[in-house]
Amino acid sequence: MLSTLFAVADWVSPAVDYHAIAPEIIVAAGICVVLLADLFIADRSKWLLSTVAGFTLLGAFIPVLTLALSDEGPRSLFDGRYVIDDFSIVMKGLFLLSAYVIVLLSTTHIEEGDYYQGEYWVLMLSSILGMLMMTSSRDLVSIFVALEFLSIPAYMLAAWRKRDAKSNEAGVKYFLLGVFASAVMLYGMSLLYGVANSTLLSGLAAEISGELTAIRVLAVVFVVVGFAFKVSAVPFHTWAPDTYEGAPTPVTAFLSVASKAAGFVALVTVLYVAVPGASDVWQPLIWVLAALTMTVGNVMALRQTNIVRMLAYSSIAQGGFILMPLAVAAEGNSSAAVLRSVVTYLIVYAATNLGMFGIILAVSRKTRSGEVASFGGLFSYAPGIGALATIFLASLAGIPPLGGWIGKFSAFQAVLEAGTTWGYVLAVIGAVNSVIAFGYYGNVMREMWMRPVPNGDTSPIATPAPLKLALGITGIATLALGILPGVALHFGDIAVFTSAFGG
Amino acid sequence: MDILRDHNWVLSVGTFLPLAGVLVMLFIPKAEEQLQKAVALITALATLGVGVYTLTLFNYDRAGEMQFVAQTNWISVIKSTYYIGIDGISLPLYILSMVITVLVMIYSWDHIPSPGNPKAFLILMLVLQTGMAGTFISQDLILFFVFFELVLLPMYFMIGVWGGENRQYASLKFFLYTMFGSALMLVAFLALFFKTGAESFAIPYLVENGGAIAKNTQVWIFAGMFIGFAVKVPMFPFHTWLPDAHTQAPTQGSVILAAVLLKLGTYGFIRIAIPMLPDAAREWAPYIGLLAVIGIIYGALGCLAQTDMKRLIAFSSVAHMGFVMLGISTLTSFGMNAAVFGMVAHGLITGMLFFVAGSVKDRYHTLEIARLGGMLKQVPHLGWILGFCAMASLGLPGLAGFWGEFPAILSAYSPLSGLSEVTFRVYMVIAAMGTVLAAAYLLWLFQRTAFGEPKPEFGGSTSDSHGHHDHDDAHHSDIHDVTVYEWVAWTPLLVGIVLFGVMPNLLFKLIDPAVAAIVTHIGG
Amino acid sequence: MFAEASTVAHEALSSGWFLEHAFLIPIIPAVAFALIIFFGKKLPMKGSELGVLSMVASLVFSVGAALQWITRVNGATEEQFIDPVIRSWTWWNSGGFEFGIGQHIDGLSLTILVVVAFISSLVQIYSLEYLRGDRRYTHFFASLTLFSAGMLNMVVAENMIQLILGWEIMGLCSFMLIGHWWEEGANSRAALKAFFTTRTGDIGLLVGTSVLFFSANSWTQEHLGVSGFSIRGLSAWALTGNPGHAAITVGAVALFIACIGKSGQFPLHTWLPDAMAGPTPVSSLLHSSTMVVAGVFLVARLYPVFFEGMNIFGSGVNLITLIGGITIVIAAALAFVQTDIKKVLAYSTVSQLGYMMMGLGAGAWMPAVFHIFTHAFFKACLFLAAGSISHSASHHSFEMKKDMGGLRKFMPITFTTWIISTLALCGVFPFAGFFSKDEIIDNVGHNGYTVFMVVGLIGAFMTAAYMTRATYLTFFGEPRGASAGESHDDHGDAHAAHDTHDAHDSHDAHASHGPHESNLLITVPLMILATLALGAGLFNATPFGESWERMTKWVEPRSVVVEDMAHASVGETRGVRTEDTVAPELMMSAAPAETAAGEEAPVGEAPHAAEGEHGAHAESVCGTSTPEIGTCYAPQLHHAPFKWSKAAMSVIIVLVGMLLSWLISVQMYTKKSGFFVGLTSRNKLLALGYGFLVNKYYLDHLYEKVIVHGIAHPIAKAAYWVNQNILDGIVNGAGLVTRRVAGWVYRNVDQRVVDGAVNGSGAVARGTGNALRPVQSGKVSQYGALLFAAAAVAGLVLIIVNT
Amino acid sequence: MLVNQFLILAAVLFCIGVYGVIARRNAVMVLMSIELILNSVNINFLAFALRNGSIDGHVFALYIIAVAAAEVGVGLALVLLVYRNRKSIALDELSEMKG
Repeated sequence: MLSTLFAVADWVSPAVDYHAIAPEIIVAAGICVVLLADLFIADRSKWLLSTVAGFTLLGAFIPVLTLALSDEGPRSLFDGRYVIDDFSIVMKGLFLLSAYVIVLLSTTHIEEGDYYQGEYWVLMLSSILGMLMMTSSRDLVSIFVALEFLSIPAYMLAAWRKRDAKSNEAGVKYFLLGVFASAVMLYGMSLLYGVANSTLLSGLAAEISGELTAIRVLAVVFVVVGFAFKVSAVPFHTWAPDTYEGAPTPVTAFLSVASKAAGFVALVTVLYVAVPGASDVWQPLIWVLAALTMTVGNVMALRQTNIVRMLAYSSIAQGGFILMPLAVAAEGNSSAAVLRSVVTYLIVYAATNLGMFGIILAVSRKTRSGEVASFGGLFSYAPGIGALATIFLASLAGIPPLGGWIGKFSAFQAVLEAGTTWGYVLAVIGAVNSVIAFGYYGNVMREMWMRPVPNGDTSPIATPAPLKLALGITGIATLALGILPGVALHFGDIAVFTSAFGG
Repeated sequence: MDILRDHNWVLSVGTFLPLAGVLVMLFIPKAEEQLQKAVALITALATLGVGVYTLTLFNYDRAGEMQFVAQTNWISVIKSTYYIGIDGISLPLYILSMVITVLVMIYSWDHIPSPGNPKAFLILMLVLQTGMAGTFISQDLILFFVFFELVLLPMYFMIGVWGGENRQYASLKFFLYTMFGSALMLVAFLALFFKTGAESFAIPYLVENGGAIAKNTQVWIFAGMFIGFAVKVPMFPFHTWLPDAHTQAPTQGSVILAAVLLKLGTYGFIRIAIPMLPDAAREWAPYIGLLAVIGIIYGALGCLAQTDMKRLIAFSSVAHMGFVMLGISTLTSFGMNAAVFGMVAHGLITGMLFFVAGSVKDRYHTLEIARLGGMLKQVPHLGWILGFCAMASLGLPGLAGFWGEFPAILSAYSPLSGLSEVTFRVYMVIAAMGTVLAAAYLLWLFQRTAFGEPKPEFGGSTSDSHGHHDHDDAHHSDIHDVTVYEWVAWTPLLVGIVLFGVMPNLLFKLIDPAVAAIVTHIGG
Repeated sequence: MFAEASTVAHEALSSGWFLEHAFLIPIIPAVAFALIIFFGKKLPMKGSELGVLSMVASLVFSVGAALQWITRVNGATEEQFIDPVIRSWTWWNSGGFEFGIGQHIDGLSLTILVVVAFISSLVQIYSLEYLRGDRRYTHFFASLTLFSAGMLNMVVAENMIQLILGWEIMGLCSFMLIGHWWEEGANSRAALKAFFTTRTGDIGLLVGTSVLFFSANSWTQEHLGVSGFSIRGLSAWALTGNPGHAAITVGAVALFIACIGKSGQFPLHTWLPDAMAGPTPVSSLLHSSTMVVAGVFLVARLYPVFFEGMNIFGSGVNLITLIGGITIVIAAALAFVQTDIKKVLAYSTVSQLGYMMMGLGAGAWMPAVFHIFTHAFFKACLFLAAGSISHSASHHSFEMKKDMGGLRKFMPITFTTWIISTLALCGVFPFAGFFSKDEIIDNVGHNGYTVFMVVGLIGAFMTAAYMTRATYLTFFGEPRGASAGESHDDHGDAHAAHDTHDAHDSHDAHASHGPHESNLLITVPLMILATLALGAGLFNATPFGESWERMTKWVEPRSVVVEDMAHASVGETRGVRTEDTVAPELMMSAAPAETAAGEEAPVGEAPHAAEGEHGAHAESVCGTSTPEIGTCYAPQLHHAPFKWSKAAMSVIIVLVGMLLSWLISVQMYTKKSGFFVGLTSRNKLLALGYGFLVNKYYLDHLYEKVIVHGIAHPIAKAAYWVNQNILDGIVNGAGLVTRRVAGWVYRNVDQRVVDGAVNGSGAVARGTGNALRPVQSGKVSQYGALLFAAAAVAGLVLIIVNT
Repeated sequence: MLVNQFLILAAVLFCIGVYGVIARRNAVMVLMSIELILNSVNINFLAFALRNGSIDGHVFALYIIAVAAAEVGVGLALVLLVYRNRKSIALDELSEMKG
């Protein structure tokens, strides 16, 4: 006990590479600016805040670029607890850009809603900050903190529409289950720490391997469960549909893309860096999760009439596809391909799904309804949006030459590269699911192309500029990633951990 | 410079030119319908022009080798390249797809199906053209897959938006079927890729090294490809999407579907599945043959049971593709030649039949065989064209259909050594019976629709037509003989049917060396 | 040694331009067809002139070729094999197989060529008048021309593919021509039936061709350098003795099935009478003299294949003779009960085709071919005469009982020609039919097919009888119905069809002045044909000694066959003509042949010795290596020596048949009406005569009732019933059943099972969705429970698994 | 030392907490149960830190306590929100969205 006190006594602050954490710093600064500005500027000019938020994110993107271009190799801070390597850089870029698109999606929505804007942007940015930290965390503690940092604002965002019962419900469910899940995860972490006597992931990797005692198994399972909740893998998905439906649409977009991605980042980090040795535990677990997630997500989505809820299930199913390769991550030399496919899929999925939410926002501005039926005859009076929507849906369904297919392709490729029987079985399950998926995506297309306009109102849709911009970005990205899949795959390829068994 | 790599730009241009047209059309307002049509038609013609130029450049003495080969990086991460080339098998189909598109465009000039919107319709058609052409020239599995899938959405919308009463069901069914097939196909492709050492997706490479895979593995991989292609062909029992799709699709859709899309499947068998997995092919051949002959008889029976003209023609496709698959299943170059010829012939003939069906629908507003009749009296040219196509389709010697059908039967007598001769000879006899059934349903169709007196409801020359006179006028107005656009659109097909019937060597000269090159990999 | 012998025997065979360019013969009408289709309507005579001209042209070509062939034959030595004039070009090749197209011209093909071109020309000329004003005049001539093109192409065909080509085109044209008046459901149905029935037979053609091709190809390529499709190759291969007996038998049987269909042999003959729905010229061309002999031609063409495959000299019965025999009798019996004159002729055609088949089956090759030749003339003549009657006398009705009778006064030319042709058909001495039919019967018996000789005689008897009946009904007695100028409202389909489509002016013209002779366009062809019906027999008049047997000399392929002296005697008794002439070389080559025979002759093939040796010799020389030019392309045939006794017997039988039939007919048809006349006009005046008439009538009545109705009719009627209800029922039923089955399969298998499975899977997916609904209850606590339960279960399972 | 007893205590607390989360219908009680779990985790960390003789456990525990405070803050805010809108904090009634 005394020794620890002495240890405290001669404590010197570690050298900090500010370039490395510049993105986080910029976002943090942005948070403060928005927070303060919100106090002083008048209500009619609150729109400035969204601009500030947007520029904050773009600003944070600059150091990401410089980091990417600097040939200094991976930068490790706080004796390896916080690492900026290629993986984290790529993911940071992804988070910042998708966050920027989400800001574009939110702007008009938030301005027109009668809620406080300042807080919205603050919470949004905080959550982003958490994600940025998540990409670099290589220590149980920092992972935990980052996770909570990105979650707690999200809880509040989900309940954003204070007077809307649905929104409350969404928030409460998300919160309670989220906290419960992270509690379970923490218990697992405590066990990990107990057996490995370290919170440093690389330190764990050294210990957690070889023969597996019950306690280690339990620890790994609980940790994985915690992240499985974040990525809403079946059977830990139950919160997702309700929350997505209840939360404001931009927030849903945020949750379904950014926060899910963050969950995967954490999961991948832990699996690759911390517990590669326990693959006998987590590979079967993830195999089951992936199969369940794809299947349940699809069949549930088939019978949804609310498009947001349908997309919720669809994003669950997509999560299953992202999980799929992880089920064979430790087989042979497939780990690199698996990591690549996860990152690739996340990139493609972010572009496509955000685009689809943009469509929903645009359409609901006119129809004021979240029902699939409200898309009836869309193509006849808004061909532009109809065509874009078709592109996004087709991409989600994984039809070449649209972005989605390369995601699915690389997932299949990674699974098959392992060459195990279970891998093939999972691939076939995935193939069948990709067909089922078209059932509901095609249903929306059918509404848009082949069904009459519900109430005969064929007035064109007025799309505000930010929304147009968002749709433009996502649409082009979706097409480009599909026709030149090399791009996404390239980022997937370079995004590797340092000092992990995949790297 | 290497003759095989000279002018290797023509293929890329011929494939992607339609997309340029699409871009132009995107900026033309929806209202300018004539302009839209003009641009689309010009694009199609230009594409065909490139195709014809390709024909002139093609070196027919080396039809067995890939020509105009172009290879550049595409997805280097997964070792897939943009690798295209064309040989004696691809060339006819490649050109066929271009011709059909042009003809369909011409036909569309005054036959835009409801609910109109030629802009979207023609754009989809051009995209479709790119997909079809691309599939036939890709020399890289991933590229092939992308083009193979590219045709799905346009066709889905073509059926679903411009189709008949039951179009939504039909289109979704078509889509899910094909997607199911191609999903498993993709898995099979990847498995093949890894089993050959994850070196390359290039088809020639895989053809070289696929044979080394252990037999059991091959059989499984083949299974995946089989489903993918068999759905597209379609083979029994994966055929049920076809009648619905054909029946509901607009005329143009049916024509393209029958003329080209069905060929993607058989082409896949010849180009990919069989040469890459020879052992598996030998294992599967008897079963493929079995399904093929079942398809022949079954399709014919299906036809006999139909009351709807278009649906009947659709089922006849099942039977005809059965002959093609029978030829393929023999794994002999003789059989495969027959198969490829059959593909082209079926494309011309059945495409033409669908054109006729569409025009009948325009005039009589029904395809109920029972309600039609006496077409030879009311619309003699149309009637005779129908008769001509029926004759061609039932395999009358001297017309294109025969050279796909008879050699296929012939080839079944002596399959590749190692395959059970008895089995295949039984197939041969069954297939021969199929030809009789073909005669049965086609002539039955012809007799019921073209012979006899026109029905009173369509102003037939019977007295009781006064009963519903207004009804008559409603129909009278539309019932006219073949129009100029139709003549222009049809003549090439009719000429082709006769030409290839009289001079089959025009095609066989092309196909033979290419097929021979493939068969060498099966040890045939 | 044999080789040198034969080379010695060869001079260079003369050839000529027509022979070399015989392949043009089918091309001419084919081109004409295209021209008619595209420009016919614009031409002064609506395209018919093109048709006629093209046919005449091909006739000229054929005759020219024939003449040059004759010179070729005359230029050759007695026993030299006359090499056919074969030319072949590659048409297409695939998978290493080459498919040629070309010509194979020899006596047989030239015979048929001349006949076809000749008959076609006449029929087309005849049609100019007969179909004047028809609304599809042009189409008619187009189809007619294309048909001839198909037939000619089949005849000149160098290989099976080309032959099939012609064969199928004929089928198509028969469809179009029979269904020419397709406004009538009955006609188009008949057309369909004809096409299906023949097409069903064609399965055999496809299968047979394939079998033979793959069995023969390697051998023919090696020894003759031709593909396994080429007729020459197949013939040579068949005689080698190498072919596995199974292959060649299967091939022969399969091909013969096709012939059954095409040549209307039992049991596929039912389409032929129905096909009479077509215009009369069509019947006369397709269904008497050309198309239906296609089957017979095929057998004759590939004779070696059938010879070996059916083991013709090896037994007393084989499939061909059997079918042929049955057909003769059945068809003849059916002809008895027809009232439609064309149907009588149709059935008679069937039965005559039976003769040809039987002849070929029994090895009487030459007589059979000769019968094709003669039969074409008189049968065409008969049909055209019938047409002339309906055209000018009976107002387009073919009902003998209702609308004819006593026409001999009105149309002398038609009558005369009819009588001549009838006598020819019955085979009365000087007429053409005698020389061919009698030869067939004679040789059939001679080759050991005794039973079938008897069948042939019975057939001859019946033929005579029904022809007499028909003649009587048509030309004798009093005019009835239409011929009597009655106004007639109900007629057969044919009539209705005519009414709607023939030129009405001409039609009414006849109506005004009753029956009369037809005009020249019709009578001239009749007279020409009648002349030939009278004289054609002289081309091969066996009875008058060898010098008269021109056909035999010109047409029959001579296979130089090795005979030994020991066998010569046998040959003597069996009347082998060739032996004395061939003797010199034979002596040289006898020994090796014998040894060879010892080794190679399969024993099982030859039931009785002499034939066995024949077979053995054929094999011993051929097949072992490349066959010498001029040998081994035809089996060795031999001829029955002509015996007046036999001939007389058959002629007597025929005459008896005629006489009986005549009496019966008189009693049945005329006296009855005479009685009625007497009853009405002179009832009170001649009581005695009246009573006598009455008694007479009773006698007649008795006679008719007992004999005719008691014996003849029941049998014939029964046969007819069986025919209509069973055979025809099967043929028609087949179609119906297929459609039923099709319907069932479609409804139950396709829509329920296969499609059901597909749609079902969709339902399953949705169902699962519903089943999972409770999971998504919306209750936080349950979500929590699920979350933790899942985690715990996972933990436990993995612990158990891993530790 | 008493490490194992601590661990057992923590496990017991964990189970009680889980039971509370699942069984309780009152939002506040559920919050409390979650706190219970978090505290069991803290005990774990401390116990292990004791056994391993390293400081990380304590640090982690401190973080957890801090974060837990924040969570409770947010949680109570949300519960208040719900209460304001529906005058009840029974979680079972909070099932408007389902299926």
